[in-house]
Amino acid sequence: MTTATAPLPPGATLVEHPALPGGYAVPDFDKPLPSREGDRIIQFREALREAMSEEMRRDKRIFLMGEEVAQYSGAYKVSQGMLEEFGAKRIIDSPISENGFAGLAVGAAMYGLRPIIEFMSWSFSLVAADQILNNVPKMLYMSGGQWGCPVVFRGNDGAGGQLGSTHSWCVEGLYANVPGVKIVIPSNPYDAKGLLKTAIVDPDPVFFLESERMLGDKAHVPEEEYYIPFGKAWKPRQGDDCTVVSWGRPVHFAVEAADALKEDGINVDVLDMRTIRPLDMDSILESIKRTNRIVIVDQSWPFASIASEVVTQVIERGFDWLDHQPIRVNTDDVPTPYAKNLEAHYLPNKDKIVAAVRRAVGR
Amino acid sequence: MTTATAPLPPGATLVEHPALPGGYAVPDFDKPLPSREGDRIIQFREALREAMSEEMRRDKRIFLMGEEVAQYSGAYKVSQGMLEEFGAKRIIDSPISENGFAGLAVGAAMYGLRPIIEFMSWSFSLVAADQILNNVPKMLYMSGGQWGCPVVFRGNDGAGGQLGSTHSWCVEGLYANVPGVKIVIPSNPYDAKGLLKTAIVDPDPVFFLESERMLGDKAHVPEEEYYIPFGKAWKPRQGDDCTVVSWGRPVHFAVEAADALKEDGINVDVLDMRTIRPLDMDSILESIKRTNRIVIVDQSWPFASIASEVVTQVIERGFDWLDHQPIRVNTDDVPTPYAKNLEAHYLPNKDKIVAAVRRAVGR
Amino acid sequence: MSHATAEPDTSMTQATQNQNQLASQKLPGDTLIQWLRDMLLIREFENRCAQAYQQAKIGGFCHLYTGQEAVAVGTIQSLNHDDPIVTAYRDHGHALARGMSVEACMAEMFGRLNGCAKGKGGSMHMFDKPNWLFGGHGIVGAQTPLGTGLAFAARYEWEVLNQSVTGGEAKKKVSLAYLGDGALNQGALHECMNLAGLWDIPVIYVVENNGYSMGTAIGRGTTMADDLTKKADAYGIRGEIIDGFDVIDLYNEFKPLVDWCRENQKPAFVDLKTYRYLGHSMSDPQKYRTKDEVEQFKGKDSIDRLASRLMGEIKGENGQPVLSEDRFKELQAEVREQVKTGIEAAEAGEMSEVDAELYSDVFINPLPNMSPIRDYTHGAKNPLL
Amino acid sequence: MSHATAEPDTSMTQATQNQNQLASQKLPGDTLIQWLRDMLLIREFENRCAQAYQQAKIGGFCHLYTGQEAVAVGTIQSLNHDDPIVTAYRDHGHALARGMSVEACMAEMFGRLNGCAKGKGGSMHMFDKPNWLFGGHGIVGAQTPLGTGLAFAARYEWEVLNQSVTGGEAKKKVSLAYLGDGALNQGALHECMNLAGLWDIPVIYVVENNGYSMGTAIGRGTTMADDLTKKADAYGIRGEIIDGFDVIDLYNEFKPLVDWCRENQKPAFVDLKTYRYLGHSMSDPQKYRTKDEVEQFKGKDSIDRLASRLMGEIKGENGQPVLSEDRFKELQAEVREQVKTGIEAAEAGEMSEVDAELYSDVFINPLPNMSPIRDYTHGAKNPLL
Ligand SMILES: Cc1ncc(C[n+]2csc(CCOP(=O)(O)OP(=O)(O)O)c2C)c(N)n1
Ligand SMILES: Cc1ncc(C[n+]2csc(CCOP(=O)(O)OP(=O)(O)O)c2C)c(N)n1
Ligand SMILES: [Mg+2]
Ligand SMILES: [Mg+2]
Repeated sequence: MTTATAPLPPGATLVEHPALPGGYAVPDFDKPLPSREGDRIIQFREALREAMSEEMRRDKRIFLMGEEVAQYSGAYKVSQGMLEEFGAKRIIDSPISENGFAGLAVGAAMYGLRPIIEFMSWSFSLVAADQILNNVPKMLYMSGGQWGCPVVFRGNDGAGGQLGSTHSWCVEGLYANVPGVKIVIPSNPYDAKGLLKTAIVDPDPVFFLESERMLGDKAHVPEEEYYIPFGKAWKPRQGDDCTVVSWGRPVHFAVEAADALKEDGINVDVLDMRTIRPLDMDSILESIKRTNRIVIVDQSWPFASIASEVVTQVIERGFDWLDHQPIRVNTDDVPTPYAKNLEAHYLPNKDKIVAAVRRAVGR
Repeated sequence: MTTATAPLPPGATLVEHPALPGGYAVPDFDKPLPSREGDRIIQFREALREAMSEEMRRDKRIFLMGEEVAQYSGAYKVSQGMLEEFGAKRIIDSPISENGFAGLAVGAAMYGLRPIIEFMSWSFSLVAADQILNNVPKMLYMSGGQWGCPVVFRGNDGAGGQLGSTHSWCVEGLYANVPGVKIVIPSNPYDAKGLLKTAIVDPDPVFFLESERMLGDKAHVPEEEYYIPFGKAWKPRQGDDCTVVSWGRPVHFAVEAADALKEDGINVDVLDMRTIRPLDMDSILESIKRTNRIVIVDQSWPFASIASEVVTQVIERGFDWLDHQPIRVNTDDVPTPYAKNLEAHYLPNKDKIVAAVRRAVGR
Repeated sequence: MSHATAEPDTSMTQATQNQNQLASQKLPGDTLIQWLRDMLLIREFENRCAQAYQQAKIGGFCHLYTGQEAVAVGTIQSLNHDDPIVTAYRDHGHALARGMSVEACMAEMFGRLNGCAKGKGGSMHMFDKPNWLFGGHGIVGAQTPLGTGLAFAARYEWEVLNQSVTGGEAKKKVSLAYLGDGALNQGALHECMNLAGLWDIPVIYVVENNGYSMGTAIGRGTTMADDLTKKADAYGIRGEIIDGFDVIDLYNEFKPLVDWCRENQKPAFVDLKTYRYLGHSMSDPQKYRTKDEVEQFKGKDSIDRLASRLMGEIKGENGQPVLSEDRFKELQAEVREQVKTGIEAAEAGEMSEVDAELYSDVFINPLPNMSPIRDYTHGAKNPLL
Repeated sequence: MSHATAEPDTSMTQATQNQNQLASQKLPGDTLIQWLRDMLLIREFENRCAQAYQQAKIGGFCHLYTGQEAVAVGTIQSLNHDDPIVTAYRDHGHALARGMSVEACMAEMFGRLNGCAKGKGGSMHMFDKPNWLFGGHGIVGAQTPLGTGLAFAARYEWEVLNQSVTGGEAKKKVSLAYLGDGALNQGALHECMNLAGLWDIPVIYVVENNGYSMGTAIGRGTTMADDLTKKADAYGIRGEIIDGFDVIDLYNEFKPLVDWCRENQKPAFVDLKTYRYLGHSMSDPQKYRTKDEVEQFKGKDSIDRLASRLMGEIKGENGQPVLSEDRFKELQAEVREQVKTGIEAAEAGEMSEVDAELYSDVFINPLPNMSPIRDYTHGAKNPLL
């Protein structure tokens, strides 16, 4: 059961690596992606399910493990029906032991399987921090290239609705500091499917961050299989007055802001980064060369956040093109409050982005 | 046994807060600090020990708990002799259960005690991440102001000598993102004592990051009691050509660099931040108003690091004073290698700082 | 469901073996009636919670206690008022049993300033300092080290401080750390149970074993589900299995255990059999169990059971049952009224003002330059303090 | 030291009860001599490590295995070569017993490219893919979930894949997860032991119980130290106490257990009594134990014991002891020579080139824009692959 024996994704090529007997599949990323337009409208959660199911049909080494993923069909119904299709040996209900089953996945991945681990919420990954930050990103390095750790960890990240301080983590603000993992944060069903399929076939560990608030979002998702490359931003809006960079759920607020600003003749380039590591600085630099202004929208806390990193890389690589200092829009710098009005103010939103862009363009 | 009944530090005032029956002590920070010059030369580890012992003599609510802190006198001999003075009920050897005893400290602090928790290394705090990142920083907020969490967590942080990937964490790169804790990173014995004493009497949780590589460092530490305020940088070197900002161990490399550059007529302002949260931006801004250039030296990974944050805040608050973009010097963006030559290249050092300053000043 | 068939008798405590000295026999009838009232209060409160949640007056996760009332009431009544307790997110019952007002509890879920946590915590975070409730907590198992620390501190008071932390007299205490059966499999519990066994920390780990962790029947997630005392044996901790469907029997088992832990300053572990009638949280199709099973357990309803005992076998001086039909009806009416007025008071509370509250309660001692966004402040005083 | 007094006999396995079918009796004398040689090799290797460390040729933490040789050799000899194992940071013995060359092991500590991890791991990170050693690991307890995952995957091979992950034939395997006695108190172990018991994962948790966690005697940190099988009972896992001072006795207890776990595809837990002669790591004053205690245990030295049994009671066809005085001396000389030449080869290895190695082995599939500093690369091929 090597990738060689498991059929390759259509058009993919097999790449050898000493750490992976049988090699790994690299999809054909030169092939243009299918249209985002169409009438095959499904939910974000269904897009995730399709991505996992398609890959699991192809490769029996893949299994899904997590709390309530099987009999309960997933706390958020992402894995609905997968137990019936793949059986209890591949869709596995685990006890509430995140550190234990995350570590189990590391061992299983080293042995040669391809685990997908669902954290009911990334907030609960803190009890597994040692496994996912010490073993997962460093195994290849510590073993001098003998073993990688091809596990996809996925689940809800960021504020749900009034879930309070312990259940609203944006772990990317912490975990992105650590070299050795790829971090994906999709904003819509189309991307979610294409990026999760890429994550599953990728031979390196991937942290895949979803949002409870978007699982019900609907959009066209093509019938055909497609893989979206990591590190290539998507541009839902075009404009030459200001660049707005975001990822995950706040992309929607950025788009709302762009549409509102357009009415006042302010044209905004909205970049959905899709992945944080890799971070598509090429697209950001290309954009600010035109706009000379940038606003970064990040739904995690500000201090030493990904927004800080984007500001820093823009300064390092695009200082001379800037007519105004980069502006970041983060959540407020407090534990996530429960009260509806406090939480609403705490999170990034359209108005905050509009105000930031206006500051940047000076009107 | 309220702070009111435990004698206050000399000159301190008692401040009431509903969450702390008996209130808490605020040292007299207006009082000028004693001289750094003198011949009472002791090690960094002794300075830490004196700070803990002085406060423990005053306040019986304080206890020290951690692995090997008692009978073994501390894995790094920081607590040597404390078992003999304070007894086994206050200097407590714990099993290897960081999450357990960190959480125990949270409960004990809520109840009204003042725990000091030693992590043999902050690298091992990852197994306790949930307790120290969910409960510690958020208890006051989640309880609507009913209970704070006055615990000092302290231990070695950063690369020791060839300790490898799992034992060389700079946790500040992750933890600083989380609101609700104060983070202290001393660079020398004098500051270590004065800052640790302030940390122990402070009513909020404090992460106190030491370095195995500095525990043997020697310097004059005054006999008298003194408390160093949080959020006030110290300036070991003065100059108007470039600002170099650092904290903890790399401050020494910054000073070496400054001395080397002086010989070429490049005068550097070296700022030892002492605390990361709070971050003394006032001193940084005052300095760059004169130097118009800044280099940030941070011994953690670059991506979304404290260096990124300093760059960002400098851009947000000092953009117009800059003649060159801020330059950051971090460790290399890889898991910490074991091999001596690789680790040496991985860490910040004098040469990297000299090169960065030269880039900034253009000569 | 395996856990329901376990035999409480196998591990009876002294007290119950010598029937002549049942702890409950010392209690006046009015006390037992008060317990019934507490249980009715919790039941009514949770019913109104469900309504309020449907009306979207409550947000986030909301875990109701319906069915488990006897556990909170019976265990808390076995304590002194100043014995500290801590629990998980299914915490309304503990809050009310400990004496929190309906207003403070409901206002918290309404996200208002008159809530016990000023609306910053929500349903999962009921904190009540005057009543020694150190919180509901949202991370499964994470409250168990806290409960261990509370008992550690209480022991430290009389052993080291020789007075209480607030200057009063120190006494021997016990703490209760409640957890669900699903929390048994978190490393945090393992670590603190070893500490408790090692250092004789007077904490009682109360497993509210309602047989399910969300949709996972205990046997599907937890080894030795049929004899959880094995989990206690691993740390040399006294373990008991107690039936939680009859609050008087529960008390007769639990109270002597509390006294034993207090007296000997030792930890204990209790597998407390109970059952939740409603879904895990407000959104739960409950496909994992049959209606029959739920009905079966409702047949053992702890409120009905206590009411019938008080209206039957349990007699007062006058030889009459201590509780009359009419008094029972009155109680139900009182409780309905109490909850109704409490909710009205909750709704009358103010929403917090963003500028005053968002950045308050982050630090007791806020300092400049803590945040790139703005300074932290002090907000409104907590209504319970 | 409490643990030394524990009675191995209390939990003997089938095999040892029926003396007529001791596993070791099937073994040819040469095999036992090979074991002796392996133990001598580890002993000699660690002595040279200590020297090299003094000479600062080795950096970081270095934990020597001296005294525990019988454990690695006896347990690993009970396995098939393709049974996966994982251990903690005291890992030189396991690496050598599994067949890693002296050069690869020592070169790793010298931080050279010919090291098993290309010098990136160091003493605590001995990885050997061809020999199914999935690493030494530095975080206490963190390797135990990995060992559980290795066994999970091996079971998955024959249950789900119906072939091995590399395309070969699938077979029933067991994995060994070694841990120290101090690791018993980490939550990670609790969580994975429950998983193993719940899902019948064929992993054996081998506690190398040398009585100390750094300076902490087991009884000061771990509850039920006198009967650790209670820790296994908590998860319904078979638990054994095995004496680790005589490698043949150890094998006679351990091999049948391995066979049982393999056959029934079930987990087990072993309290394997052993002792470390040297300090915890290279810097340890050892105030926590007496010289006498150390001498006592040296009196039970597993190498002396095996040597004397092979030169005495254990006879070959010819009725003579299988090992002669002279052959023994030869063995010692051979081993000294092997270590000497291995170290020379290690020292002859190249230091890695910073530009080629610092940013390699971070990703199998490096992508642009992963880091603000520079791109990741592929470096030298691992010498073991
Ligand atoms: C560490 C962690 N993992 C997962 C969750 C999500 N979660 C919340 S409650 C729950 C089930 C807990 O069941 P149990 O402990 O039996 O308590 P009960 O709900 O039955 O009262 C889960 C999985 C969490 N809050 N924390
Ligand atoms: C989580 C964690 N905490 C602390 C340490 C530091 N540490 C390394 S070894 C050790 C003692 C372990 O003793 P034991 O498990 O008995 O193994 P032994 O050294 O006796 O082989 C400690 C505390 C660590 N590496 N990881
Ligand atoms: Mg339950
Ligand atoms: Mg040990």
